[in-house]
Amino acid sequence: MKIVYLDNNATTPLHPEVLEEMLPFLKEDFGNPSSLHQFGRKVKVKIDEAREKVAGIIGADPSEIVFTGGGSEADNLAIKGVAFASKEKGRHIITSQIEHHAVLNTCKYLERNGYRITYIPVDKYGMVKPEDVAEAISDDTILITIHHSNNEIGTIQPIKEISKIAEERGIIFHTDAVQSLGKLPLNVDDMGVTLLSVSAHKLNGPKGVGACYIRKGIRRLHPLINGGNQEMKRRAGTENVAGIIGFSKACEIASACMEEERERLISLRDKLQNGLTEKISHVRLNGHPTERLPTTLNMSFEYVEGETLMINLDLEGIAVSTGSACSSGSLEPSHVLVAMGIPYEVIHGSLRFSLGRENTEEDIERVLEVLPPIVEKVRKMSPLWEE
Amino acid sequence: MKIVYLDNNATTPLHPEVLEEMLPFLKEDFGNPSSLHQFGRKVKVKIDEAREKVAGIIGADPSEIVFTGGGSEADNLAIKGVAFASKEKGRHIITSQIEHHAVLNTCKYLERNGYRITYIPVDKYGMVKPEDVAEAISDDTILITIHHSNNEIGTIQPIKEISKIAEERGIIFHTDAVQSLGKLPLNVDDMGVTLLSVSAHKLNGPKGVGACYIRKGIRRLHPLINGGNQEMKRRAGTENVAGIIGFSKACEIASACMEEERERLISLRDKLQNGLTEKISHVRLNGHPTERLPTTLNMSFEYVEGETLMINLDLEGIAVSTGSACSSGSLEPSHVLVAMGIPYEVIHGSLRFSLGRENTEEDIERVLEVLPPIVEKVRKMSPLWEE
Amino acid sequence: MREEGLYSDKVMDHFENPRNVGKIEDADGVGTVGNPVCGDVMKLYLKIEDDTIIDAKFKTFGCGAAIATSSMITELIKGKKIEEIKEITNKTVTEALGGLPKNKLHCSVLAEEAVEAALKDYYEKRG
Amino acid sequence: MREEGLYSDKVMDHFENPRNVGKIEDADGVGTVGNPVCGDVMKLYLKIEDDTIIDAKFKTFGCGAAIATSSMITELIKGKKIEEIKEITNKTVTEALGGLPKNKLHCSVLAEEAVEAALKDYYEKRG
Ligand SMILES: Cc1ncc(COP(=O)(O)O)c(C=O)c1O
Ligand SMILES: Cc1ncc(COP(=O)(O)O)c(C=O)c1O
Repeated sequence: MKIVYLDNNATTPLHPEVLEEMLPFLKEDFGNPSSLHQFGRKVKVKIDEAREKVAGIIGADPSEIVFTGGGSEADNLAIKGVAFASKEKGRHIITSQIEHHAVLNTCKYLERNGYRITYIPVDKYGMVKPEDVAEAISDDTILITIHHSNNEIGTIQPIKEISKIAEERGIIFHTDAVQSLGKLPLNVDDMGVTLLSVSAHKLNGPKGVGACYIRKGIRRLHPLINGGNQEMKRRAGTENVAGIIGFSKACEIASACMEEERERLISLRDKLQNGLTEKISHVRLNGHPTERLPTTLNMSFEYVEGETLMINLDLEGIAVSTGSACSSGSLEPSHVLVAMGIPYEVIHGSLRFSLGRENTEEDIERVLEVLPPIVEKVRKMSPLWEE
Repeated sequence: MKIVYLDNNATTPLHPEVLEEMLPFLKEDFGNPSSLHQFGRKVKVKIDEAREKVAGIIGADPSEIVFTGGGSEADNLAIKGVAFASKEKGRHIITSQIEHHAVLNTCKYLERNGYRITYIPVDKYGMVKPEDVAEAISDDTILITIHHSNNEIGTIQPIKEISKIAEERGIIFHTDAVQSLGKLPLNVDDMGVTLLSVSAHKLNGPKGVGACYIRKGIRRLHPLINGGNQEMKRRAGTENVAGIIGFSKACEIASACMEEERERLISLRDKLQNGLTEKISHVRLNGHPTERLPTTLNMSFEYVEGETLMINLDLEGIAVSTGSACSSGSLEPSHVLVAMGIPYEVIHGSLRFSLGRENTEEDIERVLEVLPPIVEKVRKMSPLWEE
Repeated sequence: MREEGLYSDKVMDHFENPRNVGKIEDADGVGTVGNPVCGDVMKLYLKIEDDTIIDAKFKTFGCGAAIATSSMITELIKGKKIEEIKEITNKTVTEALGGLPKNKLHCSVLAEEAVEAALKDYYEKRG
Repeated sequence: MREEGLYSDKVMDHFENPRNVGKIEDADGVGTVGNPVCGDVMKLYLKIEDDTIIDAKFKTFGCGAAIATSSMITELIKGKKIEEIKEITNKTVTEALGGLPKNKLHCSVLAEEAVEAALKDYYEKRG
């Protein structure tokens, strides 16, 4: 049975060239970059090169890149870093209702600890309205954090408009671009962001490494992890050398074939979307019809429940997700789909197909062959379907 | 030229079997452990097994192990976790003057943010006196954090005595055991600790992964990284799967040959110490003569400066360190040696030789052959030597 | 070695090949429990003669555990006396399935409640 | 490709083969600067004839940069007139070495100060 992996928004397979690039650092080049002898210096140079590459893909200066232990850490560094450093200035933060939990739960944590959070609603496509952000600003607003694109539905936010508002009011603006890196062209100056989070394992890089872009000249930002002088004193700890090298290679590869890959993925995604819409009745698209990640298709199959579909697909060797894979063990309806005003029973029937570089036409054809009979079978079992 | 790596306290080469164990997770088994389909489930099981192994080596329950992005993160999680959660109860923390920067700078960070820190001094061997800790306790003491063994001088602290004091007074006790894991037998119950930090790359595991032991039933502890439900909600973020698997394998290997390896390393270390003492005049041991890590030898060569010796050794293919490699770029005299009351000019002439599993008799012989003429040459150049 | 499956083999068997799916047109008792807003919905049809369940069918909207417990309970009650099936609890069903993941235990309650509801309907219809 | 060395090749050359190490017994000017508690110490010996440095030797306790700058400055001043060497600053020395790491720039100041101190001693001795 051919295995079809369509959960690339949860995580992606490591690119073989990325692994190739990492291996020397898991073997002979094992030095600690802080060491002054040859073992350390050799690795230090490579970390500096990696920083340049990662900076390059988002139009940043290398000195503005802080490597972290993942996307969640980058989000926490940005948000808590600003919140803790600015607490005498103000304690109000603006975010959206559909952020990733790494942002949302960090805001909730701060809310329990003396900060005030405004959670901006979204429209039915999962889009934040910039004017809502403008209205929410008050004198004590210290941070606006709105993600670049959504991991569940793929909707891309109007970041430029929001950053303009933030800039006018002199407020720090952070964006979680974890799902966008390597898929969409990103430039920190064009976007006008002060802080930006990314994670390697979403673009065929290794798990457990990410980065936070921190604009030069930012007012104070507290580190999350104090200690040694690594990462310009913004993230202590011996560097995950192989991870950082792998991350930079993943950025390089993604950069090189972004335009081509984007077109290819959009065409596969749309083929899947159109095919499912044709072959199965009562399906709905969740997310924006056009302003959407090339990789992401979230659809609801009414009258049936998503996990049942997911398991049936899994038995056929097709991996997809229901709700957000990142909130493990959680059975609650996705907060993203709830915020979009989708009825609960429709949310329960949602599946996310997320594509990546290894997916082919055949993968899509296989889903289009396998899923319709599954939906039919499960609907026959559903007490809602007959009524 | 044979390369001799004697900087294993800075970092260690990855054990080939550890890499072997990691590779499947850098290739086909790339799933996100939170995913419910087969890719995720396969990896989830392995993470659970890894947690059991790491728990096993310190006598903990798997549910008490939280994987982190390294030793520094584990230290920050333990210390800030307690400090933030207990701030209404008290804001006094006791630590020692010779902690690793991951502890020391975290305490200093808290000190700048409304906490009161007592830095306990050490004796000339770098040993904390338990009675000093007892005396420092006040009504608002919420945490005692004293490391298990020192990375620069190898001195092993009287942890049991200190934990007894902490327990009697009902105070949370954390120990940074980063340098001890895999080298000394550790049991969290014997030691009586509430929290304990470890890091994989110090025992031939990968960089960028560590763990924090958090005793069951501990009063509230704030996570450092909020977000998804991973790690029992104590450390959000997609797991560094390959890193965690590698860490557990490193623990397994270290456990299996600990006693044997300890004896072997002590004999090598003592051979080096005795040889240098015999062949070079005006040398001093820094650290405790017996209560010391099997891996660690820190010596001062009077009238000369350490970096000069280090570079000369490096040119001969021998890697050692001066001061702590973890505080990169820092030129200040080691805070550890300063706290031990060693005169500054003697500190400047200190070298740390730290041994690991790849070192052999020949390595030691090479140092004993190469270093004496280097010291002689550099002393001839020194204006202090002639006087 | 730890279990790698999301559900036990028994659960997966009932999930993949659910027993007694469908509708009984002239059912003597019908029970519908749960609601699609909160999650699972189960509809249970019973055919009863001489205080004995001579047939049972179900339709379920829900996750794997909900479907497997629905299937299992129809198997457990078929051929049994009403008195007997009153003893059947969600624990009985869970055990018969060889256990459920902790976060899925609540699904088995649905099956127990469906039996109660269908019997209530049966008594009401009989007057 | 970035530089992998701790120091430039020029610095390493002067570090490995320092020029003019030693002592001049009948020096006309001797300058000692720095102190071992804070870090580097440099002792510079000058032999001066007709306002010209005809010989220079040094001893230095310090890091690689301190040793290399000591070596380089003796090379730079030898054969020069006193007037000329007054122009020599730590920048001259650093440049002659092809640069120093940023956190080592302070070491080159030591060399400049040693020349000043040795000349001061020379003037004092001459009365
Ligand atoms: C005693 C001690 N604590 C903490 C650390 C920090 O660990 P890591 O480098 O994994 O962050 C180190 C070494 O770097 C150490 O030696
Ligand atoms: C939008 C978004 N932000 C943050 C994260 C967290 O990244 P990581 O898993 O690397 O911690 C993810 C994915 O998990 C994500 O999709």
